[in-house]
Amino acid sequence: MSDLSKIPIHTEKHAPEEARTNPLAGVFDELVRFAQSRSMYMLHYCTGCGAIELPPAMTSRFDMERLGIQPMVTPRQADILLVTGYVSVKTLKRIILTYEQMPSPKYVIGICSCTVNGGMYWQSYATAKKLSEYLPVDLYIAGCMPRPEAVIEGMRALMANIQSGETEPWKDYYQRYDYYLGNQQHLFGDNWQTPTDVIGQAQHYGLAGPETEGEHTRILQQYQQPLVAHKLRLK
Amino acid sequence: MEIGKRIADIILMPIVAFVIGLFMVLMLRKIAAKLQRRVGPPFFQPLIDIIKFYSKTTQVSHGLLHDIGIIMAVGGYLAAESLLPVPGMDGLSDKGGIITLTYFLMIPSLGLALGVGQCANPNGSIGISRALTAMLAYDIPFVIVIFGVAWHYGTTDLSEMISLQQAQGWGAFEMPLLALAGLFALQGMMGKQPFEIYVAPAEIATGPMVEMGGKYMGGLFVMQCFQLYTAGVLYTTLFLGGGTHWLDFLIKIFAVVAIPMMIAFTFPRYRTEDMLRLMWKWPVLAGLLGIAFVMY
Amino acid sequence: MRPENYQAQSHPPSNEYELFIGPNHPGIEGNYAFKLKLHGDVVLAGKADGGYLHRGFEKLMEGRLWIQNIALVPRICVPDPVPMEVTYSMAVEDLCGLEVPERAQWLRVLQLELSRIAAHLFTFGGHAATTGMYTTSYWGIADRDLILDLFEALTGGRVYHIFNIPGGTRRDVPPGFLEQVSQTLDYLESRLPDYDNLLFTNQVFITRAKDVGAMTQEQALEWGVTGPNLRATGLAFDVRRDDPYLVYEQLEFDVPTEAAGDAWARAMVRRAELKQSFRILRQVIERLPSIGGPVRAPIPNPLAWNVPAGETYARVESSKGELAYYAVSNGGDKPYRVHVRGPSSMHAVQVLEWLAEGARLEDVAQIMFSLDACPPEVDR
Amino acid sequence: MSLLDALLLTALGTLIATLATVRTRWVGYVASLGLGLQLLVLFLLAPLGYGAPAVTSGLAWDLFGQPLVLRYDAMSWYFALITLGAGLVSSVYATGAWSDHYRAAGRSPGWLQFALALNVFTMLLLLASGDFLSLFIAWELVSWASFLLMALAAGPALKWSLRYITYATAGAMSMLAALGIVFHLTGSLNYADFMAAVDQWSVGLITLLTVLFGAGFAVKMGILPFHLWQAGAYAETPGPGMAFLGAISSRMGLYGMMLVWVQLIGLIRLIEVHIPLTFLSLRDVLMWIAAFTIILPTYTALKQNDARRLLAWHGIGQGGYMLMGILSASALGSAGGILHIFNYATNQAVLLLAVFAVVYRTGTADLNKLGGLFTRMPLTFVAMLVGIIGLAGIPPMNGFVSKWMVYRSLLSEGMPLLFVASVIGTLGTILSVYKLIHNTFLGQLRLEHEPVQEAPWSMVIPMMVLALIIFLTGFMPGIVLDWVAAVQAAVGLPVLPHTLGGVADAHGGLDMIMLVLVLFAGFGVSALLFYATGRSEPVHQLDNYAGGHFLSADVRYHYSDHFYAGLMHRIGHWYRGSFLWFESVVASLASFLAQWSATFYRLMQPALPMLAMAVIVLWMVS
Amino acid sequence: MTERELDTHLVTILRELESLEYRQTSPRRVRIDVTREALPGLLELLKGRASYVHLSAISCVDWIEDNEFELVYHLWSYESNHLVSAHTRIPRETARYISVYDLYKPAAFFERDIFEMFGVYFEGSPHMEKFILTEWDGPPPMRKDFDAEAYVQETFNWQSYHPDWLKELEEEGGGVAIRPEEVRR
Repeated sequence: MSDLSKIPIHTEKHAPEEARTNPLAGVFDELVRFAQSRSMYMLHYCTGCGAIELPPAMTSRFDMERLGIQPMVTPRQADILLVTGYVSVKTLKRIILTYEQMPSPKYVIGICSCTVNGGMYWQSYATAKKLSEYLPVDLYIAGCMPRPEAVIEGMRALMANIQSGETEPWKDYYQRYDYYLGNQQHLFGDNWQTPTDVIGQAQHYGLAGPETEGEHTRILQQYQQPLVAHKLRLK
Repeated sequence: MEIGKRIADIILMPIVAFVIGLFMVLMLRKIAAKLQRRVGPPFFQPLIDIIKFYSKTTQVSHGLLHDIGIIMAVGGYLAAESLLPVPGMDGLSDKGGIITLTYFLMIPSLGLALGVGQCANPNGSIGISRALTAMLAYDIPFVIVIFGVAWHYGTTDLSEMISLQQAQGWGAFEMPLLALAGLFALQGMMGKQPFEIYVAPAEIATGPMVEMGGKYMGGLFVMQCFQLYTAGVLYTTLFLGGGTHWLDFLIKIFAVVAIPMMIAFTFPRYRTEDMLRLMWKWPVLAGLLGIAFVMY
Repeated sequence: MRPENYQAQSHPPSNEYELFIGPNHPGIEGNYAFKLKLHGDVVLAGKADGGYLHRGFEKLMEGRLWIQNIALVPRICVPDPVPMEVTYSMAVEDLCGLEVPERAQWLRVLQLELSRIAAHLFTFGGHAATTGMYTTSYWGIADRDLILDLFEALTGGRVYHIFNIPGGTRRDVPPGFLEQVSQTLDYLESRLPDYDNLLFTNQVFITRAKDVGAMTQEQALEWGVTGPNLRATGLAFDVRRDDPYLVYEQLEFDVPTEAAGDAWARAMVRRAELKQSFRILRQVIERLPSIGGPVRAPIPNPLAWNVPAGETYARVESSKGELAYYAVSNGGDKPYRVHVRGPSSMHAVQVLEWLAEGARLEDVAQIMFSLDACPPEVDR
Repeated sequence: MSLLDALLLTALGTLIATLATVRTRWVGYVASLGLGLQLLVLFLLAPLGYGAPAVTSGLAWDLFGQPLVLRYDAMSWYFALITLGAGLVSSVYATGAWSDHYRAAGRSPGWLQFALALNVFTMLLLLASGDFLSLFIAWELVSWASFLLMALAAGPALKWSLRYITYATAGAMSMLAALGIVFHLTGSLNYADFMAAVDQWSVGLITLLTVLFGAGFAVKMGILPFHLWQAGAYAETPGPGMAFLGAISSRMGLYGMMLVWVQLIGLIRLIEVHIPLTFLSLRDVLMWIAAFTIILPTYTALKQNDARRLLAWHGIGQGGYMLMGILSASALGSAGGILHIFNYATNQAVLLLAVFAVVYRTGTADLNKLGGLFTRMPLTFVAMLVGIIGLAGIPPMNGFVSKWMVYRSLLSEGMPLLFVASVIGTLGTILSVYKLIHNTFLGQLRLEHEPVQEAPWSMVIPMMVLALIIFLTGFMPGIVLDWVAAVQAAVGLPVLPHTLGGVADAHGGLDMIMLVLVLFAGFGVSALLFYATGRSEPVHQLDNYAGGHFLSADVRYHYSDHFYAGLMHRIGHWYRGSFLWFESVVASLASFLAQWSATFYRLMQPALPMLAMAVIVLWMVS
Repeated sequence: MTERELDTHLVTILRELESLEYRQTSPRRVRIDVTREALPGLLELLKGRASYVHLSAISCVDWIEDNEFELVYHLWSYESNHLVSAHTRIPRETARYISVYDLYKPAAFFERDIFEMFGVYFEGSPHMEKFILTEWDGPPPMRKDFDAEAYVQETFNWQSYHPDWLKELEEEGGGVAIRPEEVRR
C-alpha cells in the first residue's frame, strides 16, 4: 500500500543540470513557463462521466478559452490529460497509451472522486482505483462530479504551479518509470507493452533517473525489444 | 531598386506578416467567441500558444521528412511574403508576379503534405487528399479571377496593379463579379466552414494536424498566421487597391479576413462533392462573366 | 498492448484500410469506440467496441441496499440521469406496492421533462458539431446550463440529483422555483428561432443531414429502434402516451413524427419534442400548485428495507428512447438482480453498425450523434 | 566529313557494337560508352544551340530521283541533346545492377540496349532529315524502332505495341498522303520548294496538309484522339526503355509538328484559316485539342493505380502544354512550350527511373501495395520528389519555368478559357503526383518491405544527375532558354529575350535566381527556428494516433486506394468509361469505313474509289 | 387505471399452447412461464400472430440456489400496447440455449451481453464473442459465485486514509477523524 505522499507533488524542484551563465536565460525560462501555464491544450478524451461538466466549462458560460485552455483532438497536440472520472481497466490502458503519446511537459488532472480512490465504484471489478499508481497525477479535483467552477479553479491552481515551476510530475514518470510500469503490469499482466519507448525517450532527453529501469522494465524487455523508429538508411 | 532596400524588405516583410498574422488569429478567435457568446482568448494568446508549442521538451517526430515538411511549410510562406507588396515595401514583387505567388503558395502545402504523409496516419492522408481536392475546387475560380485581374491591368506585377488601382479606383468597383468570385476562393483558401472538410475533427480527427505536436504544431500555427495574412493582403491587392499607407491598408486587410470568419462560424461544413459543386458553379460562372465584361 | 501485436509477418493483401473512431475521438459520443473498415471513404463495415465505461453496475447494485442504489443509477446515463432514478424508483415501488403521492408524480414529470430538454439541447450541439457547426453546440450547452441551474435550485446537484427515491421525491420544490422554471422556459422558447436560423434552416446543414443514416420504418422496428429515432421513421409511438406512467395520462402533448428516418428527420423530431416538453412543463407549472399532499409515501427504515420477493419491468421514455429496469427481489435488503435496458444498447451498437455499412466516412459521426447514442447505457 | 556525319556514324557504330556484344555482359557499357561519345560529338556541335547556321551532312544520296538531305539546325540539336541525354541516362541505368536483375528474370538486357541504341540512332536520323522523303523514311524507322523497344517484354506488351504500330501505320499512311499531295503540287519533296509554294495555296489545302501531317505526328505524340495506345504501350516497356520513351520518344511527333506546322507552313497561315460556322481559327482548334490533351489524360492518370501507367498518362497530358505553348505563337508561349520539352524530359525520366528503382527493390509498381519506403530508399525518394515538383510545375524546379511561360503567354494573349484549362490540368497533375509519392514513399511501411534497401549506385547516380539538372535548370533557366531562343529563331518564331534567371518583362517577369535564393533563405530561417528549439525524437509508425487504440502490425493503417474518393464522388461519373467509349467510337468508325470501302471495292469497279478520292483531293486542292 | 383486456389474439395463442402458464400482473403487463423447449415456438407465435414485434430486452437471472439461469424475454406490441414477459429456466451447468436472433434482431446484443456476463452460450447467435469485457480474463462476472469485492481487495491498492499531510494537519488541530473501526482495509 502506497500513500499519497508518493504523489510527487512534494518532489523537490530539480536543479538545472548545468548552471546557466547567460543572464537572459532566467528571463527566457520564465517566459517559457509563463507560456506553458497560459496555453494549456487539453485532450478531448471523455474517459468517464465527469466529462459532462467539461463542455459547460469550455463553452459560452464558463469559457475556459479566457484562460488559454482549449480542447484538442489528438494526444500529440495536447498538454493536459483530464481523466474525468472512473477509469475502467480497458480505458486505463488507453489512457496510458495516450499519456505516453503526449509531448512533455504534460500534465494529468484527475477529476472526480473516482480517480482518487475508486469513488463510489470502490467494489467494482472493472475500474482501477488509484490513478496515481499508473500515471503521475498533477492535481486531483475531487467531487462527484466537480462543478465547472471547481474544474476551472483546479486549472488555475495547475497554472500557478506550472508558472512557479513547482510541479513536474511528468519528469517523475521518466525517472520512476519502473514503479509505474510495475503497477501497470500488476493490473494488465506481464506482457503489457505500449508502442512508446519510454526508456528510450528518457535517455534521449536526459530525463532518466536511477529508477527508470528496474525489475519491471526487465520483464518488459524480456517480452520484446521496444518499438524503435525506422531509421533512415542508405544501405 | 537598390539592393540594400530590397534586402531590408525581404527581411522585414515576413516579420510584418507574422505580427499582423498573429493579430488576425486573435481576431479570428475573438470573432468566434463573440458569435458563440463568450469572451474569447486574451490578447497575447496566439503568441503564447506558439511559444508554448516550440518550448515543448519532448518533440515527437515521425522521421526526417516530418521535420522537412514543417520547415518547407513555414519556409515557403516566409519566402512567399516577399512577393506580396505592402505599403512602402515591394520586396521581390517585380521578380515574380501573381502567377509566381500562386505557385509559391503551393510549396507550403506540398511540404505539409509530405510531412503529414510521413506520419503514416490515414487520418492525415485523408485530410491531405481532401485538402488537395479543396485546392482543385477553389483554385479554378481563383485562376479565373487572376486572369481577369491581370488582363484588366495588363500586368501580372502586383505592385503595378496597386499603383494602377490607386490611379483608376478599386478593382472591386471595376470588376464586381470577379471580386465576388474571389471572395468564394478566399473562403476556400482559408479552409474555413463551409469548406473546412480537410480538418473535420469529428470525421478524421483534424486531418493533417493529427500527428503534429510540439514545434510541429507550432510551425502550423505560424503558418496559419501567414496564411491569413497572405489571403487578406492578396485580396486587398487585387480588388481593394492595396495600401497607400499602413493605416488604411491594415483596416482593409483585417476587414477582408473578417468576412470569411463571420461566415465560418455560422455554417457547417460541406461534404467534398458538395463543395466542388458549389465552387465550380457560382464562383466560376461569376468569374467567367466577369472576364467577359472585362475583356469585351 | 501485447507484444505479439507488434510482430505480425505480413499485411493483408486487400486495399481496404482500417480507421478507428474512438475512444479518444471527437466524432464519438463519450468513451466508446467504433472501428471502421474502409475503401476510399466508403465504410465497408463498422464494428462497435464498448466496455470502456463498464463499471459492472448490475453487479454493484446486487451488493448494495435498495436505497443505496439510488445514488448509483443516475451514473448509468450521464446526459440524461433523471429517467434512471425515476425508473428505478418505479421498479422498487412496484415491487413493494408503494403508492406514490400525486404531488411527487407531478414533481417527477417536472424533472423528467427538464432533463429531456437538457439532453436534447446537448444532442443538438453534438449533432451540429459533427458537421462542423460549433456555434450551435456552444449555444446549446450554455442554454442547457440554465436547466442545470434549475436542477441545482431544486435538488442541490447540477448533474446528479438523487432526488427521486422509492416512494416519492426527497423534498418539495423550493419557493419561487416554478416562476424560475417559467422564466427559463420563456427564455428557451425565445431562443428557438435563433437555433432555427443557425441550424435547422441552414441550407448547408440540410444538405449534410438529409439522406444520411436513413432507415425505413420496417428496419427500425426490426432493429429494435425506439424513441425519437423510431418516431423519425413515421411511427407515432411514445411510452409516455402508449404505456403511460406517472401522470402523463393527464397531460396534453403530441407525439411528433417525421417520415424520412434520416439524420435530418431525427434532428427535427427532437426539435419538435423540445416544444412538446415546453408544453408539458407549462401544464405542470399550472397544475402543480393546486395539488397538495406529501411528496413522499412513508417507507420503512431504508437501511433494513426488505423488499418483497418478486420481479417487475419498469419502463419509461427517456430522451433517447425506451428505458427499462428489470428488477428482481428475493425478499432481501439488496436487489437480487437489476437489469438495465438502455435505449442506446440498440442504437449505439447494432443499429449504428448497420447504418454505418455503406455510409460515407464523413457521415459516421453524424449518424452516431443523430441516433443520440449514449455509450454508458451500453457498457453499464 | 562534317561533325554531323561524325555524330550519325558514331550512332551507327554504337548500334553495331551493341549488336556485336548483345549477348555479353559488356553490352551495357558498350552502349553507354557509345551514347556518351555521341553526346560528346553533339557538344562539339554546340554552336548550333546558340544560333549557328545549320550543318549539313556530307552523306547524301538520291532515292527515287529525290536527293536525301541530312542537316542539323538549332531545333535538331536541341532535340538531339534531349534524346542523347535521355538515352545515355537510360542506358547507364540499365547497365549495372538492373541488368543483372533483368537477366535473372529471363530477359536479355543486350537486346534492350540494342533497342535503345536503335531508337537513338533512328531519332538522330529523323532530326537530321532535310526533306520530306528522308523525314518519312526516318519516321518509319523511328516507329519500328519504338515498336521493337515496346515489344521487348512479350506478353501484354506485345498486344499494346501491336496497337501502337497499328496507330503508327495509320499515321504514316496519312503522312504519305500528305507527301503525295505535296509532291503532286510542287514536284519536289524539298522543304525549300514547299515553303516557296505554301504562300499561294488555298485555305482548304493548308487545312488538309495540316491535318494529314498532323495526324501522323499526333499519333506519335499521343495527341487526342490518337493517344489511346500510348499509356499501355509505354507502361509495358521494360524500365529504362520506358524512361527513354516517356522522356523523348513521343516528342518526335512534336518535332514533326514544329517542322511542318511552324517552320514550313507557318502559324500565321494556320491563324488565317477560319473554321466555318465558328469564330475559331484552325490554330484555335489545335490549341483546344492541346487543352483537352492536357486535361483528359491527366485526369485519367489520377485514377491509375499503377505507377507506370500514372506517369505514362501524364506523358500524354504534358505533351498538350508543349503544343499549346508552341501554338500560342508568341515569343513567351512558344519558348515555354519548347522549354517544356526539355524540362518534361528530365522530369519524366527521373520519375520513371525512380519508379523502376522501387520496382527493382519491391517487385511491384502497384500503388496500393507500396508505402512508407522513404526510410528505406531515401535517395530514390529525393529523385522522385524533385521529379514531382518539376512535373507539377511548382517552384523551384524547372517545370515551373516552362509552365509559367505558357500561362503568362495565354494571359497576355487573352485566352482565358485555355488558361483555365491548362491550370485545371496542372491541378490534376499535382493531385496525381502527390498520390504517386504518397502511396510509394509515405505512409505505413509494409511489413514485407522492411528489409528493402536503397537502389544500387548504378541506378541512383543517373537519377541524381537528372535531379541536379532539374534543379539547376530551374534555378538558372537561362541556360536552356539560350538554346530555346535559337530554336525559335530557326523555326521562324519570335525570339524570347531572356536573362539567366528567366524572363525580364516590365509587366511581370520572372527571375528564378532571386526567387530560389529567397525561397532557400526562407527554408533556412525556418530550419533555424525548427532546429534551434527542442530536440525531437523519432517514433515508430505504430506509435500513432488511432483514436486511442493500440495499433497492431497486422492492421493495414494506410490510406492509398481510391485516394481522391471525395473528388471522385463528384467527377467520377463524368469520365467513367468515357475513354473506352471514345476509343470504341473511333474503332467502330474506322471499321465501318473500312467495311464500307471494302464493300465499295467489291461492288464497284476498283477504279471508282480511286476516282472518288482523286475528286475529293482535287476539290480540296483547287 | 382500469384493468385492460388482453387482446384476443394473445389469449388464443396462449390457450393453444400447452406447458405454459400466464398471468396478467398489471394492466399492461403479462407474465408467461414456459418450458425452455416451448419458448422459441411461443416467441414465433407472438411475433407472427400477435404483433409482438419489439423485443424490449432479454434479462438473465442467476438462481444459484436452484442451480438454474432464468431467461426473461420482454416483448412489446405496438398494436395492443401490452408487454409480455416470457420466463424460462435453463440449467446452470450446461448454460446453453437457443438464439432467437432469427426472430428478433435485437436479441443479438442481449444474448452477447448474457454470454459475457453469465457465460450462457446461445446457439445460432451471430456474435458469440466478447464485446464489453474484451480485456477481462476472469469468470463471467455477473454470476453469483463471482465475488467482486474479494477480487477488488486482491487486485487493487487503496489510497491511504491517513497520509502524512493529514497527520500534519492533525497536529495543527485540524484534519479528519477516522475511528479505528471505520478504517477500510
